[in-house]
Amino acid sequence: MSVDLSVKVSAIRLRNPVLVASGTFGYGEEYADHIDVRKLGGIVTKSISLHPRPGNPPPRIAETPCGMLNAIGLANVGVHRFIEEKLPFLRSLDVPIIVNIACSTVSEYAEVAAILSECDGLAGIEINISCPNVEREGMAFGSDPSTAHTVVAAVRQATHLPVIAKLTPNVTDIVTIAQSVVDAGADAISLINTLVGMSIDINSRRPKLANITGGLSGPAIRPVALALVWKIVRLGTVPVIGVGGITTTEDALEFFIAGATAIQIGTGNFVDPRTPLRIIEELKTFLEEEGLESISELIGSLTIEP
Amino acid sequence: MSVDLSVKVSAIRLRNPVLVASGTFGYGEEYADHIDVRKLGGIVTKSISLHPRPGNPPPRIAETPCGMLNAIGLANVGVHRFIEEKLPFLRSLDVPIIVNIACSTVSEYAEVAAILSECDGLAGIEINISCPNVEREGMAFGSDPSTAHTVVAAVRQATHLPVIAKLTPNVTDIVTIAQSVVDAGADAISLINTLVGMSIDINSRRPKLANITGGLSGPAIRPVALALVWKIVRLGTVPVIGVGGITTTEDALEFFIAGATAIQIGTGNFVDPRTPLRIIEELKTFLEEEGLESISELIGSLTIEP
Amino acid sequence: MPIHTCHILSHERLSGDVYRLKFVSEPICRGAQPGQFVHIRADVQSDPLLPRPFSIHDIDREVMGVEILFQVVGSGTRILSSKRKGESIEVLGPLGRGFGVDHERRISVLVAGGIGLAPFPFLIKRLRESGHSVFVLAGWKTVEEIVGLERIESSGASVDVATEDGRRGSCGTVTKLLNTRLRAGDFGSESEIGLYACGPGAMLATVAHMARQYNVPCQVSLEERMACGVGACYGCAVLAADRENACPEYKLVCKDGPVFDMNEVCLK
Amino acid sequence: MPIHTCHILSHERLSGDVYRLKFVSEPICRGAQPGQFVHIRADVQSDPLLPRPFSIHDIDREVMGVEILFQVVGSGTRILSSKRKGESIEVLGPLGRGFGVDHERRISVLVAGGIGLAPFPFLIKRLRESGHSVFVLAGWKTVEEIVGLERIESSGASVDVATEDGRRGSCGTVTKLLNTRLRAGDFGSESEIGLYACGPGAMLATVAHMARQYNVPCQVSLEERMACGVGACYGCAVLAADRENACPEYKLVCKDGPVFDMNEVCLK
Ligand SMILES: Cc1cc2nc3c(=O)[nH]c(=O)nc-3n(C[C@H](O)[C@H](O)[C@H](O)COP(=O)(O)OP(=O)(O)OC[C@H]3O[C@@H](n4cnc5c(N)ncnc54)[C@H](O)[C@@H]3O)c2cc1C
Ligand SMILES: Cc1cc2nc3c(=O)[nH]c(=O)nc-3n(C[C@H](O)[C@H](O)[C@H](O)COP(=O)(O)OP(=O)(O)OC[C@H]3O[C@@H](n4cnc5c(N)ncnc54)[C@H](O)[C@@H]3O)c2cc1C
Ligand SMILES: Cc1cc2nc3c(=O)[nH]c(=O)nc-3n(C[C@H](O)[C@H](O)[C@H](O)COP(=O)(O)O)c2cc1C
Ligand SMILES: Cc1cc2nc3c(=O)[nH]c(=O)nc-3n(C[C@H](O)[C@H](O)[C@H](O)COP(=O)(O)O)c2cc1C
Ligand code: FES
Ligand code: FES
Repeated sequence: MSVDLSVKVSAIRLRNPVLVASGTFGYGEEYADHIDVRKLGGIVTKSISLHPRPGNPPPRIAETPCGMLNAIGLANVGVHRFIEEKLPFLRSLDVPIIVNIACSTVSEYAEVAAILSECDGLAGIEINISCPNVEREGMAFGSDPSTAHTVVAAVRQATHLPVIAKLTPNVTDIVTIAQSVVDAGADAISLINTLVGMSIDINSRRPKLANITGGLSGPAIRPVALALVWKIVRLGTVPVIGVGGITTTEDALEFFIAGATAIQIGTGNFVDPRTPLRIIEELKTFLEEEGLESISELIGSLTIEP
Repeated sequence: MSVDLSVKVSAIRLRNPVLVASGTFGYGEEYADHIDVRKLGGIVTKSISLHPRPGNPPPRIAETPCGMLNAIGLANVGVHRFIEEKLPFLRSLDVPIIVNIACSTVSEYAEVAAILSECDGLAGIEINISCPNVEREGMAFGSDPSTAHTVVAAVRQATHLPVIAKLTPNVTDIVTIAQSVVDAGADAISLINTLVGMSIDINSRRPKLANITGGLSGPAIRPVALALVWKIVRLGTVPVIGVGGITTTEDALEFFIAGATAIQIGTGNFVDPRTPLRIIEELKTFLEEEGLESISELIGSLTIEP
Repeated sequence: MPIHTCHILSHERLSGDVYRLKFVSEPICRGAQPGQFVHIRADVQSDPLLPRPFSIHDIDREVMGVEILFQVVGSGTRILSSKRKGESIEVLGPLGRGFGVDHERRISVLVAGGIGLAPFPFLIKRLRESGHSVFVLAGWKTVEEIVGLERIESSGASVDVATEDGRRGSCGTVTKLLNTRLRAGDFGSESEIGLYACGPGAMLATVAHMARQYNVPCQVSLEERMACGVGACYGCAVLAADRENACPEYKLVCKDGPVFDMNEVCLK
Repeated sequence: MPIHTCHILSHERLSGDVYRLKFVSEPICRGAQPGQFVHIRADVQSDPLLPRPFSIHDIDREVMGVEILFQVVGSGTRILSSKRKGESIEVLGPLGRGFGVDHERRISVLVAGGIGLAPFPFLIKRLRESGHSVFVLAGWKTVEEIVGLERIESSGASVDVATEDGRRGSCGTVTKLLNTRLRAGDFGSESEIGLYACGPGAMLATVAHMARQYNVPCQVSLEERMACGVGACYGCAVLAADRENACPEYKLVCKDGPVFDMNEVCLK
């Protein structure tokens, strides 16, 4: 008998717990020539907003030690073109599709969620609450428990789909934020989004990103992601999806052992597009070798007493 | 004529702007057999508390991608043994000595500062406000503007020495914290202390650190440090000392260009104890090649318009 | 094409910091178009983390070999330069949109600035197969930097060199040389000419400017920092043409390019 | 001693995952004591970031060579294993406190578990120079893992092997072998014996237990994760003896050790 990799993230059933992270896998089609995307546990789309967004001027990316900075600026086709142009392909894959949404006002979040609710074949909505709130001096929605609550509650009201709140690590107290999004009706929490970072070209004495600062991702941030995932898992409220710096099966195992129900691969796709599929295969081998029948036996198996 | 590397961090005059960071250079003597410590711009001591502290159980360190986690637990000899056993050697070096202090109550901070003020030959006090506040559920002093203000004000009152407030990056809004420590009388700000991180041994399914979480340092965190330094520099209040992931001269230059008046090398000492001295030498070469006469011409020379 | 592990057939240093590396890849050999690129990780190390993009320099069907010509500029290219024959690299590709062979214009003029010469041997082969006459204008700052020219010279293209130090070929930039040649009508009738350019951004902008002046079409190969290489991350954006004052619109170098018609993008 | 760049004189794979590497360092050759260690960075790469500690295996004054014997267990040792003769490594050392040669006890019994054999060739030399008779008991799990024994055998020490699979020497652990030999009085008078042990923590605890039983002194070489290697970071702490129930006190493996008297530290 083969091992069971399936998990349930609230109402979302996944054949395996390895998803690809928002913004790193486009709309699924971009990698379709390169790997068998049908084998993924799920696809989280690039953040979608109400209207199309061109994104930031280049340069948009810079490499840093064991990581990268990006300031894409949430470039996306907007929810209407997404549904017309991108969703049919995604739906054809028979893989759970989670649409990530990112907006600049609360009502836009609700509107996009409502529009998506009309579509067939979506597994859930992931709310990127790390975006700047234009109504509050550009402060990220996710950096304050009450604005985070407002956004999640508005989306929750607008849709019957499972709602995942994606948290930003750039906060003093992630526990309060997590509690407030759960209170607002989030079915699951994913974390972490990128850390704020910066890099300077010493020859031109200019920032390496046109946007000056950007989001740090990749293996460099994995310890930060793991610490926050573990903190939220311990609340024992909703399932947690771990994201941040996962490029190998060992990395993925750290998150499962810490208690993540599923994981997302972001920058790891750029490093090697085979990363998620390789992790899926190697997870099976690991479980077999450990004599475990299902991934759920591994999830949360961290021993912390000496 | 040779280039001028000297800087003034508030009232602290440094022959060169390259210091070694607290907790990574012991009490100076440990590296004295390995490099010429007299050439350093300054030495920041291991955090000193009122009473000796044994520190945390091992394992205390773990390596992560381009970084490391530590949970030393502020092991130190206490202020009295520091003055008797460690200070004489440090004083003999003719290098600016900055004593870093870390306590668990506000009154302890003030007491340690007062005791140190009685000593000759100190250049300043750096306040590690990342420590858990035992009077407030172990929340770090530095994660809240008002407790940060209280600690810095107490130290400010207790000493005539220049006071540097060392900020933690694990906060939502570092600007408010910076403003409050400046209001409380800090003469300069150093940042960043470590990020909270975690790592798990997948074979034993235990945290790699006995303390479960630890502080992430090294090149991995450099983009985060640089972004925060730049943010605080732009406030234009007090001089800023940049710390975080600096291991090469290029790294150091990023911080100077962003506006840091001085830098500290932490984990870079472990990677190669020659790091700070090499950076001092190479800074001279760089300035010469750029046709600059002093480091101050470089500091804050970032161009941000397109 | 999935990313695959490729065996290194040969690796030579051609000059101070320029190397030519040949690896085996049947799928790339069969599927590649001139102007496309490959995304290479020299190792499975995690610093540097991301693959690095390189134009396909040439292909050798006999041994299913793919060549790149590259210059060491940072840690990724330094590590790549240390790889030896017999070792392997991780390669994703062929990627992007290559040069289109303009069958209406059978006089092809290729303009290269420095390492911008990299994609031309493969392109020349294809152009010659299609019966084009091919002129290559290649420019370098100093004579010492000249590299990779024999391959071009032996390809049946006629080659003209410009150096800014004037120690070989015409003195000055390659765009100055192009201007001279176009003005003199050295290549033949303007209505027959198609321009193909690869090199630094400023050079491409100048070439495009001349192309407009002489009313000849021009394809340019662009570079931008890349992460995914496949159009998924939106990292490698360049401003679309005529968008500077309107709401900006971007093209992706990895997917919409790296080769663009000069009128598609904003060059500067 | 400052960190210095050292040329690799030789590098051989002795078995599946164990290598012996020899590099030139006059200062280490002249200054080192048996049981001290060197802190090595295989490269100037930043992943892995930190140097890795290795016991000094042997020194060769004729060529000013220093040897380490190491097992590949992770990325640091893997990268070290890929270094070739003629390349160089960065070395900080000699570091720490080595074995003390006990001149009152001239029968030295060295107990090694697996790769714990590493520091013994150098120690045997020193003990033999001081006129000691040296017995080495070395244990491995399986016969396939046995490595580095010829060096010991040719050093003038008498060698006894234990394997847990029983396919060479006595069957069982090396501590069982030690117990048998001590009980039989094979080494000579207990008042003449000094024990020196290096290997896994559990083995060291058992050896120390026996040493107490037979009332012989025992030095143990410990391992702990290290950052600085010089006592500056407080990273490599081990619990001091008899402190388990009192306020804990720690020793630093890099500065107070790696060799400790069994009574200084808490072994388990
Ligand atoms: C489509 C495409 C095709 C290319 N073809 C070739 C080729 O055939 N031969 C060749 O030598 N180089 C080519 N390049 C450039 C090559 O990818 C970069 O030189 C390489 O990525 C640098 O990596 P590094 O780690 O050595 O340098 P880094 O340390 O990353 O950077 C060093 C310097 O190089 C510049 N740089 C780095 N990456 C890029 C990039 N993607 N685009 C532009 N500038 C960059 C940076 O501004 C920096 O100043 C191509 C780039 C692209 C986008
Ligand atoms: C004083 C001292 C002397 C040593 N002498 C030798 C020697 O002569 N030969 C030899 O082969 N090894 C020796 N070691 C152990 C050696 O330092 C580690 O095997 C090495 O650092 C592992 O690095 P890595 O990157 O390959 O493994 P990593 O990927 O860092 O770790 C792989 C595994 O090895 C274990 N490990 C890593 N570092 C240490 C360490 N410092 N102490 C204990 N366990 C560790 C970890 O628990 C982990 O499970 C010594 C260690 C110390 C402290
Ligand atoms: C190029 C890039 C674009 C991203 N875009 C988005 C996005 O649109 N929405 C979002 O929620 N997260 C976005 N992210 C964040 C990732 O989904 C992920 O949370 C983060 O990168 C950490 O994971 P990683 O280290 O595996 O990349 C982006 C990350 C990268 C690198
Ligand atoms: C092992 C270790 C111990 C540290 N101890 C202290 C300390 O006692 N007090 C303090 O303020 N910072 C301490 N730090 C933080 C450093 O001073 C520095 O702020 C941080 O490591 C970031 O710089 P780096 O990346 O250059 O190491 C310690 C860091 C490390 C790695
Ligand atoms: S590199 Fe990712 S979109 Fe072009
Ligand atoms: S390794 Fe730093 S104190 Fe021992």
